[in-house]
Amino acid sequence: MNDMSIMERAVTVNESKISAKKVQVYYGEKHAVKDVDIEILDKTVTAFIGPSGCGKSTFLRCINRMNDTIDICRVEGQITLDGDDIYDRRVDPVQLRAKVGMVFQKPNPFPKSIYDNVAYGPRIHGLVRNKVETDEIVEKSLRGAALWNEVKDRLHEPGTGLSGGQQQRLCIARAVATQPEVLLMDEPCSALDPIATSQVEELIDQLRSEFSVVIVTHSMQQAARVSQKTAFFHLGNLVEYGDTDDIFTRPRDPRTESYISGKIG
Amino acid sequence: MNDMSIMERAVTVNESKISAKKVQVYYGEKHAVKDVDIEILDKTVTAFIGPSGCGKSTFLRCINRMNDTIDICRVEGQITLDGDDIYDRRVDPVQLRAKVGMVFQKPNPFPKSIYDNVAYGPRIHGLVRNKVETDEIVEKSLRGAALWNEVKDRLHEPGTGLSGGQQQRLCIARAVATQPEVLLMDEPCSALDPIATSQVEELIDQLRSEFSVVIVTHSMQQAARVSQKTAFFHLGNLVEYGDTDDIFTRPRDPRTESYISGKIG
Amino acid sequence: MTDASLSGAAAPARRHGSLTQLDERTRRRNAAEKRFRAYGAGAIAIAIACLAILLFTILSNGLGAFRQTYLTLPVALDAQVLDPSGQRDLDAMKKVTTIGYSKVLEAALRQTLAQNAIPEEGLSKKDIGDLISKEAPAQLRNMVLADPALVGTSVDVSVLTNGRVDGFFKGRVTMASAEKDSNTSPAQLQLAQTLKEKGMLATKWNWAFLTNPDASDQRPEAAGVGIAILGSVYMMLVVLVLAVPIGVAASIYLEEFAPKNRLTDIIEVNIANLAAVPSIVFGILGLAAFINFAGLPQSAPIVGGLVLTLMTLPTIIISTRAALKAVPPSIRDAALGIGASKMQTIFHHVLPLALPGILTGTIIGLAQALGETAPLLLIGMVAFVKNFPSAPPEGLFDPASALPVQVYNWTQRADPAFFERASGAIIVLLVFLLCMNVLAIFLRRRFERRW
Amino acid sequence: MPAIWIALIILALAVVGYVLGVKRALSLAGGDSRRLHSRTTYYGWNVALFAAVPALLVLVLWLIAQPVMLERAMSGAIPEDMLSEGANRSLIIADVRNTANALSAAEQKGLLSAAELADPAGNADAIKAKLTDAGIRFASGATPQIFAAAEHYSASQSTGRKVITVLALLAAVAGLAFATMRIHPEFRARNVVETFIKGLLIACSSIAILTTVGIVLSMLFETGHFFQAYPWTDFFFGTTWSPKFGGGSQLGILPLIWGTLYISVIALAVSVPVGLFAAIYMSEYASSRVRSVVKPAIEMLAGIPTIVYGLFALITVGPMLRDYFAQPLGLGSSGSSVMTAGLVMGIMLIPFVSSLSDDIINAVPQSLRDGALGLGSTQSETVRKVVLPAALPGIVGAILLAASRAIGETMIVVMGAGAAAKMNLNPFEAMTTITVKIVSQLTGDTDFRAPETLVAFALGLTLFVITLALNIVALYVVRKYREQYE
Amino acid sequence: ASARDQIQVSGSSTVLPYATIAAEAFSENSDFPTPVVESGGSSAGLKKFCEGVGDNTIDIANSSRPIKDSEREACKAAGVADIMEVRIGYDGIVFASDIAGNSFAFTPADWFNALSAEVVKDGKVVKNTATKWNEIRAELPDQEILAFVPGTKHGTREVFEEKVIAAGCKEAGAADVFKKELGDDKAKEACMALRTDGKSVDIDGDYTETLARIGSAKNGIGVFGLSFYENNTDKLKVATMSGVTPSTETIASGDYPVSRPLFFYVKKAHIGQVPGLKEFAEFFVSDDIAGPTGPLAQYGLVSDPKLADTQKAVADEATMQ
Ligand SMILES: Nc1ncnc2c1ncn2[C@@H]1O[C@H](COP(=O)(O)OP(=O)(O)OP(=O)(O)O)[C@@H](O)[C@H]1O
Ligand SMILES: Nc1ncnc2c1ncn2[C@@H]1O[C@H](COP(=O)(O)OP(=O)(O)OP(=O)(O)O)[C@@H](O)[C@H]1O
Ligand SMILES: [Mg+2]
Ligand SMILES: [Mg+2]
Ligand SMILES: O=P([O-])([O-])[O-]
Repeated sequence: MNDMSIMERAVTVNESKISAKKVQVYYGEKHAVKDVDIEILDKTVTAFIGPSGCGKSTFLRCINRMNDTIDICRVEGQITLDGDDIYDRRVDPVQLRAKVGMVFQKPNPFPKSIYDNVAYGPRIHGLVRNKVETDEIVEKSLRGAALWNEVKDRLHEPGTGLSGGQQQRLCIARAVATQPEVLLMDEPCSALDPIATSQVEELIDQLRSEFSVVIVTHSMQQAARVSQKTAFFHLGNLVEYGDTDDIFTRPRDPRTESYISGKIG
Repeated sequence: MNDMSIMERAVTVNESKISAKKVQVYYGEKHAVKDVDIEILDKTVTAFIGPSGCGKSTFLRCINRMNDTIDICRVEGQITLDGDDIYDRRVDPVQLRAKVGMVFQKPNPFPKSIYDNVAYGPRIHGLVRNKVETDEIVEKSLRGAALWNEVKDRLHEPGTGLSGGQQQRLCIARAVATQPEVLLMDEPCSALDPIATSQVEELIDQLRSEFSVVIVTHSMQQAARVSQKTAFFHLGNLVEYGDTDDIFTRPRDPRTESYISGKIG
Repeated sequence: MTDASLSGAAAPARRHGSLTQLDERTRRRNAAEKRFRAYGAGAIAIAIACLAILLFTILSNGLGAFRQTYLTLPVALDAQVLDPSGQRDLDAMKKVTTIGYSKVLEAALRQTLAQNAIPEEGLSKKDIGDLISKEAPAQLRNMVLADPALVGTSVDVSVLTNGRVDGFFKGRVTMASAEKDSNTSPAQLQLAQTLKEKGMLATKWNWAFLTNPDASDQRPEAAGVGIAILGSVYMMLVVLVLAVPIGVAASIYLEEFAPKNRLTDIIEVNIANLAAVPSIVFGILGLAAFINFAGLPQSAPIVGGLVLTLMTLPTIIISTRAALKAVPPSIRDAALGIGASKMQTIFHHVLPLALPGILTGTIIGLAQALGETAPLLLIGMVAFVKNFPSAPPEGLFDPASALPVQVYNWTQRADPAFFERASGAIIVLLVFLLCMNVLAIFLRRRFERRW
Repeated sequence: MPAIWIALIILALAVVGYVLGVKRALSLAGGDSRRLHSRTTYYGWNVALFAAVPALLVLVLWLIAQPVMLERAMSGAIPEDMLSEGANRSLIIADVRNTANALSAAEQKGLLSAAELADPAGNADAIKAKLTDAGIRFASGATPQIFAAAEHYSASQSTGRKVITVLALLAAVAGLAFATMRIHPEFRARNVVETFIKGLLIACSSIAILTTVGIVLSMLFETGHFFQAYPWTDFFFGTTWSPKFGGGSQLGILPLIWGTLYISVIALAVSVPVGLFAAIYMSEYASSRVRSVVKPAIEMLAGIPTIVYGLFALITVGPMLRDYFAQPLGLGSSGSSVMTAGLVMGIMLIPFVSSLSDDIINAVPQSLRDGALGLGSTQSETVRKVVLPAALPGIVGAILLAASRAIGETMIVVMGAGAAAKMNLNPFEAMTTITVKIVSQLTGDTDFRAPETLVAFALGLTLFVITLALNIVALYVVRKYREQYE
Repeated sequence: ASARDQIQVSGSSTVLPYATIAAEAFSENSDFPTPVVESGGSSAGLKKFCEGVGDNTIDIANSSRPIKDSEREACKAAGVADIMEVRIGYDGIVFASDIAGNSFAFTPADWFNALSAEVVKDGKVVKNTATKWNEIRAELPDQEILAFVPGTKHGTREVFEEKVIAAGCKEAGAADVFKKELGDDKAKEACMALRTDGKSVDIDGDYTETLARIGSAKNGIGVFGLSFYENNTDKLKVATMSGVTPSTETIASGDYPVSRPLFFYVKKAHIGQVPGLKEFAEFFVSDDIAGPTGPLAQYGLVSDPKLADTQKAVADEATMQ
């Protein structure tokens, strides 16, 4: 079943999209991310794996400066996007986030209709000029997130009235609709059934042809299926980063090895 | 790897703990759960599986009447716990919920310290008489939920400052601490890494010796590992219910078959 | 791997009873629950009961103000008295004062009595004239000056009766009280009763209460809340236009943008403290800042509105900030995460969710502003004003009164008839408040949701 | 051109600017709005703001400065001998202004002949007569000099108008051109607009600061006068409050502080539990129908004028407490008491606590309630242990607001608690508050230069400091116990 | 701002009703708009009056007491040099109780003995402990002492203290004892200090409040203005003072001792600038209005026997020296 992804995880070396140097993150006293150096490639799916609480979400949120919203959070080090330091004073975090979209770990739909949830991003970014275009982008995004069939009759009901997995897919649709250059997804399939999961994975694979995708996942199989690069975090450290193939077959670090060998889920 | 659970899914037929008859649930117009008949056995782990949005959470919430809190939600039919109709006018939902505990799909820690989160249930139910007992139960529950090591130094920091997976385990610990007779767990491992998942599964297995556990999961492997009974839901219907072994090896309904054969995750 | 089994818990074991039989502890907790709920219901009952008592008193005292007793009689406009020069020259006719007109009215009433064969027993000429309100001569004079051709003819006019007579028909004045009352006598009331039986005197709906300006202490029957309503409307317009946007804007800045530092803390404490400043102090400020410094006119709704704006701002800011704070961060994250700017996040998502709280603050703030007298005392709005202000915006600079001022003034007046007027004005004020609330309540219900 | 017209033209220019901005941005992006940094409306707003704001500022500045400048100009036109009495200067100027207004009104009505218009000063008497006939009212003191000055005034006024018209419109056009030229696809129009809005927000917040400064300033000066006439030690530590007309007053603040605290505490003891329980009931138990009726009904309590409460206290509650509590308990026979005022004020304050708290409680996420209920809590446990702590900061804010009102209330205290300043523990005794004394000393009959009147300012300032201290404590407490959800 | 065309009046709440009656009649019988009459107390009115001259200051201040020297100085400093003082008449101060209760015939000494903090008993200064009126003087009814007196903000309080309590102090012979015991300065104070044990209740509100208090405490005796009493004769029973029943006549003749003059002050600089100012002042003190049969007297103002002098002074625009 993993053949496809293994096949595609081919030789082409894409250029670096995001590069992090000596990134440290503190929550007050707590040192949550330690000294992380990483190059995230363009047109590539990168998976972040590691035990719960190891700093995956935290690091992910650094990449589009969502950590700015947490008062006690402090980021050090350098992260560049296409060579520009994103923590530079002149950088507009809003523009950054438009380029680097995010799906959060806990689904957080707006208390608006399903339609408005998805249409919001395109509207504020001026990606649509009229109702027809909006309808189109909403449908496309919801289809991409494998939600269209379930909600097409209730587009104008509140997004908060959806089931857990539906909300998760709605958030994916919402993020995809803004057409970011980099998409950060924090456990996007945690509440999805296998079929929905495979549809989302397919979406991720499609996105890869144009964008760069970073996905946090606890499912090693999923990481193996969708990603070309994998980063393994442990206790705030980036322990190992490399081709997904290598990580899962020839881990260099004993911690990586013990983590993936204890693999069950 | 599944040997243990397969072995234990033995012959003993436990008595029925919860029995549902012709349960219908509506959200306003929407018919979310249709005509569900099910017997949930004592000292048994029952898994609910099915595609996202099929009504698993909704049915689960019926069992401890959490649906009462949703204005537009209407429940018909009969559900009994130990022979008592839980929708009887004389039944006190509070006592019901003390017996039938719940872990929600979206982790919802209280904005209190980690310690107080766990101690909350035992305190209101009078399961503890003093600080020592509370400390004990808090530690035990957190250990059971495989969170103790990560939080033992920060018990008095807010539970909302934990990572997604940590919050999920905190909610498990919180539910376990109240020592319910039936524990309903809505995707308790969705945000957990494999190791934490296996620890929680172990916990579930232990609980089974005394209580009845219902777990909603998207991972067919997990269902196979931890449950003795499995119910497959589809579009609001309970399609098939039976021994986990049978469901996964000899599904009777074509829908079940196609769902589990499309299994990926 | 989990190191302890839960089954052997050291804690007291759980009783596994039937669902319908409550165990001791649950029963206790349920009793506590019932008590708690009863406290809540009781609290609401107390609040509603207080409201009911207050409303009942206000209504029973004040409804009378909306009805008034009028006397209709033919008046011969004697040319000799009203236009001695005979030229129908306005300037000459203006020389005849209301005193002259009151004599004409007195004569007309006596004549009417004579025609209807009603005896004047025991009543002096003055006593009879006193049945008619002191407002009537002015009314007649204006009528004549507007149309000098009337002089010499006889016209039917409907005039207000004296406040005591009016009170007699509303039950405020009785024969027994009139006995001791130096301003009326049982004989006068008896005469009024006779006139009523003859159909010349009637108590009817009184629009004038809503449209007339205030009247002096001798004419409770003519006093109305017209200018007070206008003044209050003008002031509320100013408050609404200034306090709500400024208050919400300030809250947004402080809650969402301001760096969390000492300065912000100072501002926060400062605003909370402003709420505790007695309203009269805002009057001191208004006098100093708006009248003496900025040179705005005395007694003007614009100044009143500005002072009330400053006074209401803390209320609106405090409640708006609380409402903004209550919006869960995940909503903000969601919007920021798809590249919405902070401004967009706030205006598109946070503000609509905070709206119910903002509206509550606005309602309470406006209610407070609408009923406030003390600060107006110092900027000259607690005043006797008889000329209507013009339409806004110029009218904002004309002298005007306000509803609470009218209430305050009237409760201080000696004639008990003003007490009824004061209660009537309170009714108007409450209706005013209710109208303002209706919109807010409607909006609040639209935007209220849980997440 | 009147200012309002100029303003309208500027606004029209802003609208034009908006359209231009949008058009230009689109054309530079080749018609594809997606190539722009911001949404097209932001480019429009950007131009509109640049066109309108500076021009309107110029206009407003002129409106403020013009009278001053005109006054200066007029001073030259008014003969020195008329101005010798400096005090009357402003009156003469007002007179000139009135005359000028009357003249222009007359001119518009075509009342005046050409000769009269050419030389109003020479024809002062004739013009006066005509104006009076036409019913145009102006002060009777107008002399030929005044007419001359009025003419000068009109002239400079119209010159000033012309200048400002040109200036303001120039500013608008310049702003428009500048902003339009600045547009290019990478131009961060949204940031510009948002910076502007942020500036506006900051300006709004600073009003609160300005108010405080204004309050302190407007009281500081007179407080200074007071302390020159009355020793501060007696004021702050005196235990007797008895102002006298003929001097020799004792103006100790302590009994007033005591009364203020006593009454406020009783009022809060009534309003906080009732309000809080009402809020809890409304948001947690009542159906939405009940809530939608009860909530606005309770809010009516905040809108009833305090005088009604005062009368209620005076006529109903006071005698009742006296007859059924104070006298049977041997606690005196005063018709007015701290208890009366506190109770009645408590009723008035219920909605402050209940409505604001209700909104805050309602905003606590349902998932928290679910969490607690799912563990088998009763609803009341959920409320007490989970919901209320999460809503604490907002609730404390509501209580503070109620306390603030209690401290600032006059009418209820005057009628309910009386006017006598006493320090007594008995809640059935008459006492009074600082605010009441501020009002009565300010509106009383004592000489306005005497310490008996000036003490009002000192009282106000002291109260300000006291409440400030209380608020700082409250902020600290809230910070300490706050539970942030999510 | 456009020029204002109405007269602005501010000041005493005691003068307010008279001023509004005059203002209303003034506009009814002239082409001038009705003057705006504010109330905020004599002191506040005078303070505004002395703020300066000009369009945004008031023209007339009503006062229930003569302007003080210190206030005139402040006025002068602000440029308000020429002030016309106009006395419109007298305000009688009466004592009245519930209509259904006992009748009272007081002397100032009764009031002193009933309300003073310290009284003289057998030549010694002792704390006042009287509880019933008949303990003060046997002829008075057997009724609890409870008096509602104007609070210290009211000018009426000053009149009450001086013309009733201080006079009573002298009349009762206590003044001499105080002088002997305490010295001149303290004696005056001791004469006027009221007891604070709840027998004497300060009223900071107005007469309606006093009336309401009598309504809820039937044995209370209140201090009222004559006009207020005359409008409420069906609820109140007036007490005599030294045998004289208060009325406009007895007060005008000086037989009834407790009264005070009422004034208004006109800013001379505004005459000729504010339309109708002088006309209003003249109208206010005209015989038709302020005379013994005019509406002001009807309402309870004690007409000034020397009204003609006042009228002349106003016509001449005579200012205070
Ligand atoms: N509060 C609600 N209001 C309206 N519809 C709801 C609500 N909650 C759930 N639904 C709908 O009811 C159906 C069943 O929802 P439910 O949450 O039970 O699904 P689920 O099986 O738990 O799915 P998932 O695996 O995604 O959590 C879905 O179609 C969902 O959209
Ligand atoms: N807001 C916060 N305040 C304080 N500590 C935090 C906060 N958020 C996260 N942490 C801590 O930082 C560490 C890293 O958290 P993070 O959310 O990045 O973990 P994660 O790798 O995403 O875990 P999971 O798989 O469970 O989501 C954890 O120990 C967590 O407790
Ligand atoms: Mg995470
Ligand atoms: Mg679910
Ligand atoms: O208001 P007064 O100054 O007359 O008490």
